[in-house]
Amino acid sequence: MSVPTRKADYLNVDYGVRSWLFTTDHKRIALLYLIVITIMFAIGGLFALAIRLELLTPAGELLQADTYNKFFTMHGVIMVFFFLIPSIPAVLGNFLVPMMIGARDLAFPRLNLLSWYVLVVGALFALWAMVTGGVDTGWTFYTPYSSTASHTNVIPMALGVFITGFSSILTGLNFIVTIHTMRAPGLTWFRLPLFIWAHYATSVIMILGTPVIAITVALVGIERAFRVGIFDPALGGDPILFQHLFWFYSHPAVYIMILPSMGVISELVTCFSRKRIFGYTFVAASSLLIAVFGFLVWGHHMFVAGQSAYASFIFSFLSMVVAIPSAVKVFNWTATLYRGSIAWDAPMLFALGFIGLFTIGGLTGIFLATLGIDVHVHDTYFVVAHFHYIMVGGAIMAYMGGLHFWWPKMTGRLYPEWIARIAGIVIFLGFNLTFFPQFVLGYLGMPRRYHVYPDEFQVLNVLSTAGASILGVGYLLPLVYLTWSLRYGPAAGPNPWGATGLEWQTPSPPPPENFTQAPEVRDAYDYDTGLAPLPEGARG
Amino acid sequence: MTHGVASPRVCLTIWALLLLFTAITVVVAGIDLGVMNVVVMLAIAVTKALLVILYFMDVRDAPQLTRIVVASGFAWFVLLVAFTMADVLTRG
Amino acid sequence: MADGGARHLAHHFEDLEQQHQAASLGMWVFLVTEVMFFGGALLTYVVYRARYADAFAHASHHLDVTLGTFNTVVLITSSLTMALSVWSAAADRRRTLVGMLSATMLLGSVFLVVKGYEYAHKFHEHLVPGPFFRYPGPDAPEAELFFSVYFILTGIHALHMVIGIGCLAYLLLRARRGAFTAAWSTPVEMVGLYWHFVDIVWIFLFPLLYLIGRHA
Amino acid sequence: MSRFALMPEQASTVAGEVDALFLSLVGVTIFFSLLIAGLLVRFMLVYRRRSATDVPPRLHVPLWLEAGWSIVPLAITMMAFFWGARIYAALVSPPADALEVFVVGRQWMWKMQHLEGRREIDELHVPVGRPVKLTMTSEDVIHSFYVPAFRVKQDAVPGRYTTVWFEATKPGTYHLFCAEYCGTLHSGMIGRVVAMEPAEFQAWLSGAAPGGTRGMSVAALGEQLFQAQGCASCHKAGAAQRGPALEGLYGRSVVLADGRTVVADDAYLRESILDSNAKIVAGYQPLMPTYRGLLTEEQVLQLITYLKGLGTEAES
Ligand code: HEA
Ligand code: HEA
Ligand code: HEC
Ligand code: CUA
Ligand SMILES: [Cu+2]
Repeated sequence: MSVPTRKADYLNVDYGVRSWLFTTDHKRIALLYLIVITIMFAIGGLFALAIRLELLTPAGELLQADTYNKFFTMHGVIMVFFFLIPSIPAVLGNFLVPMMIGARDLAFPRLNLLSWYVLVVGALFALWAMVTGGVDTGWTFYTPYSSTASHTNVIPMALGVFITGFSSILTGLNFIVTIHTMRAPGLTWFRLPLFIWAHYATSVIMILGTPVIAITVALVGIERAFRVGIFDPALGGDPILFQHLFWFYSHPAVYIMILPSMGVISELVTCFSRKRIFGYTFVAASSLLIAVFGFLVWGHHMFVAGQSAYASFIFSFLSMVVAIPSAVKVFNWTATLYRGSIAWDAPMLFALGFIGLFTIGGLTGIFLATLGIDVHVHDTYFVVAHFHYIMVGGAIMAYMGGLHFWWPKMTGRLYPEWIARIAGIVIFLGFNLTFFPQFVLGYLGMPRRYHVYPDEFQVLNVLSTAGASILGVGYLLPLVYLTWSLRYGPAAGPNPWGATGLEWQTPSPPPPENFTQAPEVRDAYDYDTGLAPLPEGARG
Repeated sequence: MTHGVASPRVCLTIWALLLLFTAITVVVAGIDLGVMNVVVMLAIAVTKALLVILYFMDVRDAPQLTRIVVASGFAWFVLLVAFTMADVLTRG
Repeated sequence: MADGGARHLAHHFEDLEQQHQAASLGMWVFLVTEVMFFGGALLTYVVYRARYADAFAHASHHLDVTLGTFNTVVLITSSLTMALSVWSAAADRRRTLVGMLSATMLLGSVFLVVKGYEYAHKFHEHLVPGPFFRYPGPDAPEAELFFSVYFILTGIHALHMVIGIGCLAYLLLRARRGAFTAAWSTPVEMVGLYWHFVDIVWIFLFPLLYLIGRHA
Repeated sequence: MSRFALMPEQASTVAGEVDALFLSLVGVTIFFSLLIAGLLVRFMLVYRRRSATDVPPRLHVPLWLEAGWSIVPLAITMMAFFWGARIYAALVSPPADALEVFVVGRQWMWKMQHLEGRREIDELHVPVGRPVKLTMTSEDVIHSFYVPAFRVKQDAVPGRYTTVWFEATKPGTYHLFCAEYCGTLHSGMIGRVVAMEPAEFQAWLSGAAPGGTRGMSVAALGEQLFQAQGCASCHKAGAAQRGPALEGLYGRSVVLADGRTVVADDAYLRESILDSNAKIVAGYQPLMPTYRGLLTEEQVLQLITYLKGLGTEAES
């Protein structure tokens, strides 16, 4: 190695493929996840580009109808189940949860490794389903289309989703047990970083929700494989029952995707403004409220599905209520900046992008939860725009921010700051150009999952495609310069941002046991005590 | 480490109770009580489940946290059923 | 026992007490996921039962209540022997432990054999849903739904039993070598929790599937 | 219908109110987005880090502030809820005098059947100024009937009936889309809704229909079926009558063998025909064969229309 005097850390303590594939070190497992997830994101992104290219013209010249249908299905399945759901929890959460609470590892290290393998096996099933012909049901697998009508590889794909579900369950279980039983002495609940609260809330959803999607896709698989009727209307079965089961998980799942991002944002905003978070208790409690109330609103995906009007009223009402804790978070983050000492580093730019785009995405969620409006915009591009604002503009933005923020900790290297800022700005602009036109398209009435569309929608679609190509470039940049930094980046030092979290009290990259000496436990955001000074030469 | 493990005597008593309840539920099932059949059957099943949870699974002197975990499991199942039935039973 | 179980302490825990707490909480959380897993399948039962009460009642007549009751007794008894296993381990009675674990496995296997027999019978009667389903009474389609639900619920329950028996076999092997002591018997406790859970599932399935139509 | 626009055309009675609600929420969104973005940018500039040794103050968190920014959004969403719910309540309750049309979706076409007999495919003619109620089902998978200009959408679900209604306000031709993904040609399952002046519509309605069903009303088709399928053999008064008389059935409550009472609506009639043993009328044997698989969805609708007609005849 080029640096022979380097102290033993988790990266150089052992070499060779075996030492990675059989590791039980949560930090190494986090990197294993990072690799898989990046690959899945690239695949999902390539599908997205194909979708956007196809929609450049109204007549659908590029792809066959069937191919298009398979593409958006696989885009959705991969992005949701194999990228976004595992992204922050499995990479950043895995790396940071034990460190932030001053523990040496997660409670069940071997289970942790197992859940990575489970994800890989699930992903392999999905890829197998893809290369042997693909699946065309939409990521929602609605019956009876998925159970009887589709002629594609629904069963392997359902199996992939089923298996991956257990990865998520095991991760959630591990987090819950770790957070309950392994906090360092003196680290009481209300001194925990909000990242931990967010991951705790996420884990609760994973535990209570994921088993239901597992059994649901299993039922579809069984119905298809053995030709038994479960949701089959020909036997008096109820296709809408499938939708209930599906959304019972899949609505809470959107909070699996956003809560960890919110945890990341709380860390970034405090660190780069050197402020205690504004309203700690409110931000912490809102995570739990979102997790619990998030389970009571699933029917808002079914307002025109033939669900009873009575149920629609209840679900609409509760959807409004569940938006409030999110609003509370946004306001508290904003207030945190007030009278801070704000640095414009790249992670902070990503965080600001998150707050803005999440606000728009979330508020358009209110449109959708409003009954009279959803009847019109359901299954149109308005919905597509809504969820990309939250998932791409929000969740991925936070994931990027978190990755940049903890990259020095994970790798021991700094990345080139200026390119990172430019990447952030390119992503922000490309994103808005891609998805803002889709709100207009949706209200004009362009249905989603359409491979050909009426001419009058073309202008907006062209804008959207143009934006997507900028966005694609934006995502390629970090891929390049982060990889570059692994070898050429300057050494980071233990605490390049002057952050207060326990993870910053240990060298970067951390030693295998995380801490060489017991970390000094204090309140999560003690920025106003001068205990975590900015390092020598930090940008002022 | 003593985690209140149920003694053989307690175990046998609970076992006998469980068998008794099984007998009752089979007998009651043969009598027509209208809707009450379902109610009685479920009440008995819940009682039996509670006996198993409290004694065989030693929740009676488990930490508070364990109780919360157990309760939330069942609560969430009830929630799933309740909200779905709110639709199914009110469809026109 | 000489080491008070210390050799079982994993590197990342402070002490055995913390490790045991973690294992126990982990198991309970896992059981919650199991509740929701069965819960999803049970929801199909609830919805269709509410909608096709008569058809379900009639269809349930095709299940054998005697065998069902027998199996219930078997499973409850296996829970008893499981609870006694946990007690034996905690009381350092190795021979009793081995005996009780064997008994639990045996009872579990009896349950599965009886279940298998019932399945075979349904197969002969063409009551397995799918292309070969033949149903003598009215409401054949709804009855088919009943049998779909029946096979799925009892099927995943049986699968859990098989996994449970596998775990018991592993415990048995280790128990014979004296692996479990009063100081450390966490695996026995954990498998015990799992086994009791599977029993509880059956406590609900039995009346819901076998008994609903008895009085009609 | 092919100009570039930012808002869709308004061509139904609800469209205006939906748009008003929508634009109000757009206003809310703009307000909060600008508020948040404005504050963020302002703080970024004003409190930009000047020196590495800045120690920002520790702020007190006033409860009124936390309460305020919870309650204001809650109030706004509650208003959105009630307003939206009001529109929805109207959308799910068709007026009694609505003109009825049957719609059957299948991969990948819409089949419309007017009561007077005209049938159309992927096209629906409706009068302006009169509520139109569609009773819908599907022969295969779920489809969704969507007319953006009317701001209405409803899934057509196999195995049951769903309804949607609207009242067109402007003559014209509007997009009809299938909005629920239904397979290969989902995006080809589109058509037109043609709204006409009432007189024009009447003329169109009585015009020649394509196919062999010229001039024959749905009820008449149903009557034909009622004879052809042998329903009459059991349900017509006489010595051989084994089933209940069906005159005046529609809308009445029926006592079932298990003691329950149900109202004979569309869903009940459908079930009685397709799944005749699901609900047995008190005092009768479960003799009636099930017609599941023997009748198409359209034929079931024809029979039901015929049975409904029997109701009025018996009273007169
Ligand atoms: C991470 C993912 C994510 C998140 C967090 C959300 C959050 C929300 N979603 Fe979204 N949603 C999706 C992902 C997500 N959604 C996806 C993928 C779909 C489509 C699935 C498919 O069909 O394929 C979807 C679809 C969807 C629908 C169904 C639309 C349809 O198909 O017809 C609805 C309807 O109610 C809805 C509502 C909401 C609401 C109310 C929130 C709320 O939680 C948002 C709360 C946030 C805010 C409100 C912003 C912050 C607030 C302020 C700054 C203050 C001001 C606030 C007020 C005045 C209220 N969503
Ligand atoms: C996390 C979730 C996620 C993410 C990140 C994205 C990202 C994107 N999505 Fe996705 N989308 C969904 C979730 C997501 N989507 C879901 C759930 C659906 C619904 C599916 C359904 O209807 O069933 C959907 C549907 C959907 C549609 C609607 C299709 C339709 O209804 O007909 C469209 C159309 O524009 C679209 C576009 C995009 C674009 C342009 C991006 C861009 O942000 C993508 C940008 C990324 C890249 C361009 C990749 C960059 C390249 C690299 C990192 C590496 C390059 C590779 C090599 C070096 C080999 N998406
Ligand atoms: C073999 C005799 C027979 C034939 C043929 C028959 N039915 Fe019936 N029908 C019955 C009997 C008996 C009942 C009452 C028991 C029940 O509810 O199933 C009944 C009940 C009904 C009911 C419910 C009546 C109520 O009062 O609630 C309707 C509607 C009906 N039939 C319509 C039809 C139609 C339409 C057809 C032809 C497609 C048809 N029947 C053919 C015997 C028959
Ligand atoms: Cu029919 Cu989409
Ligand atoms: Cu949702």
